[in-house]
Amino acid sequence: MIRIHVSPQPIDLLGETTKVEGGNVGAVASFCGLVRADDGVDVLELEHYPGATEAALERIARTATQRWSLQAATIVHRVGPMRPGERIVLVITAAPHRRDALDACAYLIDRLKTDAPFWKRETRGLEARWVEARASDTEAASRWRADDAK
Amino acid sequence: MIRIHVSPQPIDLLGETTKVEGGNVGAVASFCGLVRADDGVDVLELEHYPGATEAALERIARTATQRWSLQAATIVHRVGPMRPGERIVLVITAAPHRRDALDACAYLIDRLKTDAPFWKRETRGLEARWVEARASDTEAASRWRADDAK
Amino acid sequence: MTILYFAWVRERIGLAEEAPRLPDGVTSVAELIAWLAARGGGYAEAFAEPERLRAAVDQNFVGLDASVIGAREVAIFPPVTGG
Amino acid sequence: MTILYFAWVRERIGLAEEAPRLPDGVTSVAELIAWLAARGGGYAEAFAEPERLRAAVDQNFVGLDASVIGAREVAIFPPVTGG
Repeated sequence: MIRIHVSPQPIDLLGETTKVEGGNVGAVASFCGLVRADDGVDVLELEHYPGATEAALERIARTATQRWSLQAATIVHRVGPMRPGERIVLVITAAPHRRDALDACAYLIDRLKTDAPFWKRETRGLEARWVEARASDTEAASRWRADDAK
Repeated sequence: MIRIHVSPQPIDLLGETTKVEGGNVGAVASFCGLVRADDGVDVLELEHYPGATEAALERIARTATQRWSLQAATIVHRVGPMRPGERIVLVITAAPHRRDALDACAYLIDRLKTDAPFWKRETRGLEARWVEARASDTEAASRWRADDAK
Repeated sequence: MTILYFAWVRERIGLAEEAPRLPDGVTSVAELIAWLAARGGGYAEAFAEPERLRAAVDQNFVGLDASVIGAREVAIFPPVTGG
Repeated sequence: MTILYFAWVRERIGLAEEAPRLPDGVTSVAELIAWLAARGGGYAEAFAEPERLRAAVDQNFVGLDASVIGAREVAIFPPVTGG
């Protein structure tokens, strides 16, 4: 069961988690990214590519379900303006066993960082700047590709 | 910030998660183990060693905060009887960056499985049996010890 | 063909999308970018460093050498920074 | 010295804890287990396979060769299965 949701609404952590807990699920892993409050950011704005973003997230989730034994893979991403402390992204995996849930959860967030069209703009006071892509994200994602090739 | 909680009460996933989300947290990883509904279990009962269990969990969490850059490590474990679909254990890590949160989360649950005194008893119909320790759990935990030795 | 711009590419150009008539010589994303950059102003500014650009053709991520012949939608944008 | 039993060790013995007077020869966990097993009945059953037992002395996990001299609390139990 794959669920992809991109929306300007706040992320409903409990609702999304209980959605995957039914059936014979034994392990639920999740990762949530939040707007950090420590570096003077007043507003973080997320832009996306409607249609293509959802399709990219769907591809990432589908690949995870082929690679690990999963009962559910959820990717929820917020777009639009948000404040420090608010949730930007939530990925959840559910599986019979914990290793599948944990590894697939790390995979989803690593791949999302490099393979899904989202762009962040930070506003500090009157100054806005677009966040630069990080080499460490490309590295983290390529770790999984190296595994694929084995 | 370390939080250890062992109790017969149902696990409050949202409450535990929001507890760690404040401050300058950028990444929250969590793992939740549930009573699987697929193998005919009617009741799962968890026994623990009061005092020693909490101390063992505290040690595991403290080691994680020394090894990774964490802002919070939470371990909540339910004890007593529970039903299929209910949450047995919840571990949560919060960090500025995702790799620390994800790796520490996997560490906490792997170590908990072998290093904390809990015992599971499954009841199916009229028959009750104590769950046997799994070699794969010892393997998963020793993976981290091998890393420690490096 | 619709051309979409995102993030600072969109901001510098001042447009989210447009559907210009392309000259025959434009067959790849790179040629499309060069042709747009030649308009000057915000286009020249947005496309000054092609190595900082990424693209999608009909919503598939592609290299800048990919063909745009027959494409209905081409998107040009910076490296992604979501999550 | 208080001795605690957990899980199937507790069930077979039929006691969660007791504070017996130990003979002088009992200095290690293994010797304590052998002495208890010699009582027969549920003790013999619980301690039939010492390799299936784990122990803690004053709440620290130890091997069965660990000393119990001066210990206030010794716990005997099966391998743990939490989480």
